[in-house]
Amino acid sequence: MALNDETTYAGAIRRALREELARDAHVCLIGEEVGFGAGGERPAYGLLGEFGPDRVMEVPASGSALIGAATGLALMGLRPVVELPFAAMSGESFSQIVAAAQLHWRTAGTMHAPLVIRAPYGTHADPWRATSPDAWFAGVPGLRIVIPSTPFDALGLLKAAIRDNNPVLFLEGHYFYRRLREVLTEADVLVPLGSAEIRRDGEDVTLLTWGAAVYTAMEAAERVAVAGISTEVIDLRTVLPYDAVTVAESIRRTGRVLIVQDAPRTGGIGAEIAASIAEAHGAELRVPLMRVAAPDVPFPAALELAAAFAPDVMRVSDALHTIMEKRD
Amino acid sequence: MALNDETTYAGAIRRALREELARDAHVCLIGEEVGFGAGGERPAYGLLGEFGPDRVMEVPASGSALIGAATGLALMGLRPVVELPFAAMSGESFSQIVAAAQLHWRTAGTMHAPLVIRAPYGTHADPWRATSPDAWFAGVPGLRIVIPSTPFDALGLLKAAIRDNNPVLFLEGHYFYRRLREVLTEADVLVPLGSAEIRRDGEDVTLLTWGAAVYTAMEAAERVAVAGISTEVIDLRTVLPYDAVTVAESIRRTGRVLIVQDAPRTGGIGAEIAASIAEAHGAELRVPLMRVAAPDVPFPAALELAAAFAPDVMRVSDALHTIMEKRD
Amino acid sequence: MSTPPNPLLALYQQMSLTRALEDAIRDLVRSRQILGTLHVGRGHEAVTTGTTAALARGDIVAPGGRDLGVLLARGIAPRQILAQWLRRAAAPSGGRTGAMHFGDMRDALVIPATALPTLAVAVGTALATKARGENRVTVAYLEDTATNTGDFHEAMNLAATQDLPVICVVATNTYVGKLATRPYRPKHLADRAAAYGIPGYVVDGGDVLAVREAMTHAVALARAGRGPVLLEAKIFRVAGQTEADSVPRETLDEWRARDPIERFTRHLLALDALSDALTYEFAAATLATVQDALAYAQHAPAPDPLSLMDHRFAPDDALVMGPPVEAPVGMTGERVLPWR
Amino acid sequence: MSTPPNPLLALYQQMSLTRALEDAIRDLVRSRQILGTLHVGRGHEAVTTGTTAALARGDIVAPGGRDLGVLLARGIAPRQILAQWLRRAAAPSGGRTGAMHFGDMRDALVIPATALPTLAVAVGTALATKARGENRVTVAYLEDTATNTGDFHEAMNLAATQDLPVICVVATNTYVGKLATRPYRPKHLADRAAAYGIPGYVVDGGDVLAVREAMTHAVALARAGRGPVLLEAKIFRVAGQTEADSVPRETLDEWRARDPIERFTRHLLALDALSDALTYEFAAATLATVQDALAYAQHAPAPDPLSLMDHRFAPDDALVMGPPVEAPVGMTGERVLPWR
Ligand SMILES: Cc1ncc(C[n+]2csc(CCOP(=O)(O)OP(=O)(O)O)c2C)c(N)n1
Ligand SMILES: Cc1ncc(C[n+]2csc(CCOP(=O)(O)OP(=O)(O)O)c2C)c(N)n1
Ligand SMILES: [Mg+2]
Ligand SMILES: [Mg+2]
Repeated sequence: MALNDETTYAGAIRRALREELARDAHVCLIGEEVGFGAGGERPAYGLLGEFGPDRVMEVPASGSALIGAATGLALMGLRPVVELPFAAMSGESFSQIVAAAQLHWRTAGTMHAPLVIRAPYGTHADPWRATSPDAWFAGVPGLRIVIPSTPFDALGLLKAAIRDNNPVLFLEGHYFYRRLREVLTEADVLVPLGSAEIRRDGEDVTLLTWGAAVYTAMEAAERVAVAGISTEVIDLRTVLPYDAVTVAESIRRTGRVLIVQDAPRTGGIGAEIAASIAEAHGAELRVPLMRVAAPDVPFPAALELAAAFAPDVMRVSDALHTIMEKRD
Repeated sequence: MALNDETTYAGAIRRALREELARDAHVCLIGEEVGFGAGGERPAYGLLGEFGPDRVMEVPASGSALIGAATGLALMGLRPVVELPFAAMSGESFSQIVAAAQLHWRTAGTMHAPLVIRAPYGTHADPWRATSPDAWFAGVPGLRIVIPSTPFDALGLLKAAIRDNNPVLFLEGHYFYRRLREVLTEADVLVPLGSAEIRRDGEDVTLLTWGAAVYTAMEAAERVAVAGISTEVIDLRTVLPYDAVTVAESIRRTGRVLIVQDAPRTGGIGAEIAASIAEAHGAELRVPLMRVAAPDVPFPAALELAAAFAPDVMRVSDALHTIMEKRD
Repeated sequence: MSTPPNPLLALYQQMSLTRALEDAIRDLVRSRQILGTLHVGRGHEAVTTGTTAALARGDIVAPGGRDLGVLLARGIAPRQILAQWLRRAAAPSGGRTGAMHFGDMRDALVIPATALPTLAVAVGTALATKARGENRVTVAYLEDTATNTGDFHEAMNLAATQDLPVICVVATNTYVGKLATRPYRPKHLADRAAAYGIPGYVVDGGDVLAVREAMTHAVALARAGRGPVLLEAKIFRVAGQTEADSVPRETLDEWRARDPIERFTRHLLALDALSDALTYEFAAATLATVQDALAYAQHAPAPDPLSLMDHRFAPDDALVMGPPVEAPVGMTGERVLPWR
Repeated sequence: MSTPPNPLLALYQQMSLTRALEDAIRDLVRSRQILGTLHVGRGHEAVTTGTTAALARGDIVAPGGRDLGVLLARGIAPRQILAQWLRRAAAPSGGRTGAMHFGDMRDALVIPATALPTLAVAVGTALATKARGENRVTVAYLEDTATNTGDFHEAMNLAATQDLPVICVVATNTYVGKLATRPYRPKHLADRAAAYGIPGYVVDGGDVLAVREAMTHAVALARAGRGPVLLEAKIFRVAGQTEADSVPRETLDEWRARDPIERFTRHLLALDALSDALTYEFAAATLATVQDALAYAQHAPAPDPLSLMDHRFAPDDALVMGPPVEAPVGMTGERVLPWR
């Protein structure tokens, strides 16, 4: 799959798809470029040849009908994995996604829509294509949102998402596809939806993050460690509904919270996390929680601007210092 | 316009449209039922006859093209007011709304999209139609969201929205149309976007709310006043970006915050408000802030279920009691 | 001269029951027992009855808000339908949705309607049947203006490129909401078939036998793997769009002459297939069915407010959905209405 | 025998410049000076040149990602275009967007492209011109698969019902991404016109004169108030979709024979309108233009990171947008390229 027995992020997604297609005859793939259209670097590459067109369905570009059709597949007992060419296209199918998310509740539990919407986000092509739609869907009841930050998590979370009976928006960092590599066990890997992972233990601050920002956060944590600040970095992985138990346990120890998100600040996933922490743990916080986020603008094309968009190691470590300097 | 010199909420919207159409030749109306299709109870009723088809454009049902076309009208120097048949249709035009919201930034300030998207929400017809899309758009940079709760505000905010140079999502409570009445001044009324209104002064708790929940909140505030709790009720009116100055001033006095929203809790407008308050005023809060919201399900059709959806006076007054009982 | 019971009478009964049940719903709306509006299907009965008569038991339908007759033809019980309209606990949606926003994917094979057009979902069920090698067709029912939406276009294109067995039935009733206008420029909506390289037919939607014949042809094409068909039924809505609309007397007279039930009644009388006695007998049976459903639904308990938060997420052990996987029996044509 | 400078030569020059400028962009992508992909327009030159040649100065265009030639024809300077591709501070978008995602609504009347099809926006500008009684037409350029999107359908229907002066130019290049497949079933995409009751034409998009003629006819219809026109130009993309795609040698040979510039060159040579000397002269001028633009854009400063947060909201005193309100001069046909 990858050089040196290491699996790339894209390879891990491919492995998850392959294993689930092989395991369960109900699983199928549908998308615009999941068959002949998938280049070698794309997660779906090769699966059409392995599983045939009745399992891997390459269909014309049309985002809204794609989600509608996947809902129809689900109503017939299948478990479709939809691939959007890029995540911002979820805007074109917004209503169909909301409808799928409402299905189980609307039918008083008699129907459900076990579909996974795989959506790569973030390229340096255009503000539009680079957009991650997590904020758009933060207020859609019935939907789960998953953003894996490692090949292992991509593998285990995608398999879990496929087995889950609810619609899952599965956001893939496009720049991870070939850049992240990891040696993976051959065993059946499942990472439960809604479980966070503590990437780094710490006692002073709880840093909550996900996706690409995990790497920025880890580096910042190392940097401030030199100054004696012990940061616990929690990768939420499933951002909605998130793992409130792991978060609560950490906050109880640290009493300080920093939320780091790569997306614009206002109305993002971090807003809901901050709000629920303020309610549930406000009395335990020694200092006000903080968010470090991108500004409220689209993702810019020029590298010089892009470098100023997502929080960098400097901004995160500054925030960690600030949070420690605040009086209890 | 209305009986006894009182103007209904729908009438106030109609007056705003009429006054702005008359004031500025660039203002135009576009929508599916803004002309012959508008019944007498609808805000646009009669305007086609007054201003003619070049100003009041009735076009076929198609939400996405409608917003795209409005953007085109704006690019030509017009100031379109778009009417969606019901607010959930904004989901079908999600991408076009995001594109309009990005326009000014994307073009480095050389273009802008001064469009108002009027969208009635909330009927007891179906979960879909009743949905208010405020949560969906909370994370869309460049967009303003306005939810007026009185005829006066509907008049003044709509006029201000039409004069604003940015896209504004203007959410109208459908059940307000004929039910709210108010005697309005004949003067030119403008309510600035981004300005909150203190509906009731108080010293103990700052209650932040908007839309229909304002009435629930006011009743609850009166009820707990008997028990000696003095509640300041702030109607945000523009929910994004909201009036952080008025809110800050109130919190500084009360040290307690309750956010009341009629929409589902997770990822709603209240999440961003709570998050930014937790960051900016965490140290001033005597007790953790609280949100009272609808559960994370769609709006239900049966009246018995609907009664359990939005927070009622009991839930809000209970929350006010709880927040006062918490130890400082 | 008397004949053995004519099979056409089943069509007559179904159209009559559709009308009678909708009238009952209308009365509930008028008396404010049902809140919200009724999107009137008066005048659509030949379309719902004629098209479903050409289907087999394993076929799938996606009715819209006006297609009460489709629900009845698929065996959904009038009791269920009225409980749904009245938003009772025992309704298929437990009161969470109203009107005809419910379905049944195990037996009746009715895709649940939302306020969105369900054509794209219907294309998905057809994709599933094709992938599994089943010989089912899926029929989606649309109102005319729904063909103006982006979803219609994307779904039809998807169905066409994959040669899916989807029949899209468009009931063109000359009205859009309150207005007798056409929000589209081609003469026929069936002309839109050209955009997908598929056959498009126009049929007189007031003539139940013509509808059945056209639909039988469309179903044959779809079953033969020839891809989707667009079938436009030209009709005449014989009431306001919603009960809120008032209609002038002259219009009512014009409507009457075009009423599909009256037309079919005249046809059956001319054939001697129907007699006055039979008419009364059928009317009595229809009335009994409607009254039974009314009594049931009106006395059914309202949903428990505490149930609002149930079913937020589907559990891990949710049943596998969808119909049994076997290919359907190729049975077509008239059949006993299962709810009787 | 020598003739006075043939007006056809302006078309030749424009096609050549379009190709040369795109080649320069391609080289910048290859050398990683531009990140991201180039959606190759090689083979589209006769479409962009032929259609814009039929427009008047006040007409509005909405080009897509491959329509470099449209930008040039509207007078957008090569310097601006390369600065935009290189995401410089001086680019029309100040580096916020890349590729051809920019426009100019005061002079060149180019609707800014996004990743979304801009047809609906173009319908809006046409609506504005109609409401103001201006005699402008709006032209939207689409790639073939864009006609599969819901937005295409909704926008065309809206334009058709309002008789708007919109011409939708679809360049069908037989390719979808890497695949030589057709993701639609009708023989011609022009057949989709039937869905809107409007005229649809097919033209050989490799023949710049045929394109100009067809477009002149379409523009005349639109200006006469007859509503929208769908014009499909059949072409052959003579490169991979993006620079990432590799192409076999035989395919390259086939492409060459269909190359619209080589075809037009042969035509001009046969007419004696072009000579070797003239060819060299033009090539030198083109090269100079491209090199000037390259030198300008490569040395232009990058955007200031601090500018990222500018223009989040439009100020109250933002200028009224749009072109001057007067009706456009009815000038059509060849004109001096304004950037020269
Ligand atoms: C996209 C969209 N726009 C508007 C509505 C609101 N709406 C509900 S019914 C209706 C009229 C539908 O017209 P038609 O399909 O012709 O039904 P008829 O009036 O003939 O009964 C409209 C506009 C809707 N449901 N969806
Ligand atoms: C709705 C949508 N789906 C997918 C894409 C990604 N995409 C970009 S270009 C392209 C191919 C477009 O095909 P076509 O229009 O034929 O262009 P060509 O390959 O011929 O150059 C695709 C699929 C997109 N931009 N929008
Ligand atoms: Mg109609
Ligand atoms: Mg192509």
